[in-house]
Amino acid sequence: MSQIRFDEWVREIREAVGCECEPYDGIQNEYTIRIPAANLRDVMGILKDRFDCYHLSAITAQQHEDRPEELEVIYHFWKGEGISFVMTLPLESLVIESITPDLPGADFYERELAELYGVSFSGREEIPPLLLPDDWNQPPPFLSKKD
Amino acid sequence: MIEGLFFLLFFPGLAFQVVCGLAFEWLDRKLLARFQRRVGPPWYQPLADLIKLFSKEDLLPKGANHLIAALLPLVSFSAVLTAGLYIPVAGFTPFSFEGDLIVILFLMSVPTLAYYLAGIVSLGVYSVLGGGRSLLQFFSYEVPLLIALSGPAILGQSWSVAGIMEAQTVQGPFVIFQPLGFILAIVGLIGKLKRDPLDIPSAKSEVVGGSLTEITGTKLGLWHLLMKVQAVVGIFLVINLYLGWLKYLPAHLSILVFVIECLIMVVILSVTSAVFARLRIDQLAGLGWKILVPLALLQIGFVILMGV
Amino acid sequence: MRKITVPIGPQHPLLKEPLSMKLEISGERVLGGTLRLGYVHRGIEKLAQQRTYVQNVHLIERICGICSHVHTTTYCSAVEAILGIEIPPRAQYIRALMCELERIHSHLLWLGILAKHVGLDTIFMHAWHDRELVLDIMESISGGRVSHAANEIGGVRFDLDEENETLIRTNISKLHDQVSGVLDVIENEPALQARTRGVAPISTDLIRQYCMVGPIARASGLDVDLRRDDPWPPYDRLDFNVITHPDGDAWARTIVRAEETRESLHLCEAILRDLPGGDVTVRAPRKVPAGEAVTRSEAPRGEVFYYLRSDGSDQPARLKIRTPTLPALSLLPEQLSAINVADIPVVLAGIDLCIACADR
Amino acid sequence: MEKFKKRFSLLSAIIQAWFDKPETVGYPFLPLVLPEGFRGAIVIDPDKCTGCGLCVRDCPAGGLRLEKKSRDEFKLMHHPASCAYCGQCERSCLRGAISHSNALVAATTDARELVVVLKEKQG
Repeated sequence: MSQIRFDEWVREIREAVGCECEPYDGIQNEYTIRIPAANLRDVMGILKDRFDCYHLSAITAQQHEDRPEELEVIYHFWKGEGISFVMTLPLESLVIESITPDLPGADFYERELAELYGVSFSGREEIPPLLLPDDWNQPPPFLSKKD
Repeated sequence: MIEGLFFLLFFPGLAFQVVCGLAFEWLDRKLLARFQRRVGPPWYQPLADLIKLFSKEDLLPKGANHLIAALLPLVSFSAVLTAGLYIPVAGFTPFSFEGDLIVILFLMSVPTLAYYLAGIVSLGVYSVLGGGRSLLQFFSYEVPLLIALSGPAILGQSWSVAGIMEAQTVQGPFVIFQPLGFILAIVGLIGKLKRDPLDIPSAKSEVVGGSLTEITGTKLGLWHLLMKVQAVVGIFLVINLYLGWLKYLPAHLSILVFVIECLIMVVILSVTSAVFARLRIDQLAGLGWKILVPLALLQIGFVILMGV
Repeated sequence: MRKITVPIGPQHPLLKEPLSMKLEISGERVLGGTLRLGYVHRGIEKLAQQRTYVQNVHLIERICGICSHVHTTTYCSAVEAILGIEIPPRAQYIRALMCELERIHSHLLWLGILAKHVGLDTIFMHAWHDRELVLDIMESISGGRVSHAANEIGGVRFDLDEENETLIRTNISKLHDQVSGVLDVIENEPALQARTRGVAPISTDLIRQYCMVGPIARASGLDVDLRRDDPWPPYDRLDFNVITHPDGDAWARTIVRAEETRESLHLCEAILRDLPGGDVTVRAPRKVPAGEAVTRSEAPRGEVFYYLRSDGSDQPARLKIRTPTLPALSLLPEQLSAINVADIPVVLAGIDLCIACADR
Repeated sequence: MEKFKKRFSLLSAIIQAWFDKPETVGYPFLPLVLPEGFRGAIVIDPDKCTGCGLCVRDCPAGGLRLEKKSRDEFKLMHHPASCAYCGQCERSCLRGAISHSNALVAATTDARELVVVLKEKQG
């Protein structure tokens, strides 16, 4: 029961946001689009307003072995089928605009990323500790930084 | 003198009541277990629990008043035991005087107030919450209970338990004339004993252990013991007030009937705790003041009309 | 009235797993609260990167003590998707059968916990007694009560023989009677209704905003079920009803889960009826070619999400797990405001918490 | 009438339970019946085991250890305390040498029991 007309979505996102966004055959069982991190909030707005698609399944962050200097962040949405938005962040500036104003449900996923990978989210209030101990003062545990 | 001491320490005093309390707990747990398809504890389990608690370390939070915390269970235990002395067991009445029903009812309320204080002095968050709840609950069940229990007194034209029993040998058991009062007395008793479904002050999933959360060791053992004894005293009281027609019978038969009546009461208490969910405190207050009190007044009105 | 802060957890009789809430309470009223997780964070996502695909099946199984099978199913289908192999139809049906048995067991467990939280221990014992029948089935066909180890990459480990099928059939028909009994009690028990009706309702809008899944979403009128909407075989061939309820309160959640239990019993019978013959495994290579895959399944509590990236070795390069309790927890502070202290257990039970899942 | 009956369904359920046999299993005082396929203690068929180490490679919990000097001299050990009883070794063994019996693994007071030598072969 697919509700995603992928080509049309990609076209509309391109037109409305005016950004680079390239669909690619990356993740199996899932439509995949690569977008610039700066445009996430706009894309999210379009998804919500135009396509009525705002079930966020998860946010994945990972470092590829061949590209250790950047963090890949994937937003997995779902509407009958999965659609993923992939973006890369350089390790020096791990900042994404928060989507919690549009989608409060992203709160825990963002907090998890913030604690385990050290990503900071602009446009939302200070993040209180969720998973790590209150007195945690070491670098984010899941992020491997090679100096 | 020797006889008085025997009454105090053995029958119907301390030893007898403690044994009855432990037996009551065992029966209650066994019944509940069988209702829930379990086997249930062996007969010595309540005693073993008690011994275990008595041998445990006695701790209190920093800043809590040790003296008061230790006095509270002792005072309530003696209040309950004293109340038990005035209640006839199978028609045997060592001490009795006109007005002892009022003394018994007063003494039976002491543990509830002590329970509230125990919560306050032991300083825990849950203790304070549980203590507050016990007081709220007290006001909800105590009034209908007192009104209901005055029914037999009015009908028997006596404020002594023995006197009421005397009246029943002439008029027949009062449960026939006051079934409503009997039910209200049982509801009040459940509230007094903080038993499921009226275990609001000690609801485990809400306030952990209620007032007794921070109480440990011997003190906790005493608290548990006194609640069992309170249950037994309460059961004896209700039986004497509503089913006290034993003087008709020869002595050994009256003991048998009394024991059977007690067992029936235990079954009633167990079944109610098995089939009802715990009420919310606002639901209990509504039940107490909107349903139980009017019903109790109705019963009293009926009793007064009968007396005339 | 004076405000006090009451800690619920990390250790509290209410919680079977550690979770910490600090609630502001005034009298008998809860004003609001904050939430902390992470007490059972075992770093399973990280651990999985240091183990082979085969070993990971057993690691993943231990994420959750209740819905362990659906986790391994989702993980195995992700690996199989990258490998490009399709498991035999018989294996698909057996996987679905285990999923449905697990749903029955999870929902019965939940009904018991709700009853225990409102002080109705009898229903707790009776519901768990019935649940034991499901566990018996699972133990006798897979060898484990909770950790079934039923899945492997490329199929399932065991086949059902005649004897197993008869056992399942008889136990399921027994369950039909007993579950109806328990559900009858629950549906007609005024004390339980008095405690759950109107408690902490969630609107459909809020459900959508917080990306809620599973029975909680369905109890608020959101018609979503991955078994129907995004099915893996054999669910696309099976016919079942998705239960929804418009009210969104604790009572609606009870009814939805109760009805789902019945629906799952029918599904089990249908699966046994349609069970195709043939093999239950195909050979899967130990090394997985480079690739990424996402799989989703409908666990008893809602959507389980797995993202897997392989770099061509025999160990996963990244495994991301999102369990259904996490979104449910994100709505918890919202639900824990403006209720009575006595409603806290009901609210928590309504969520069907699985902290070990949420923390991973 | 039907409604009345349903109203008291819990009462009738507990009365029914009273007459049923209790479900509690009296273990350890009474025997515990485990199904045929229960994954219990690990046993080995020493004739079949060749010490190839496939079970050790796939063990997810590190419950098996192999000290191998040569083809003919090795020692396969099982650590019940680390074992997850998942059955992977049984599955990985190509010769069907290692398997689960349906005996329950009980607690122990003897630390030496925490290492079981499954097979020891000396040259």
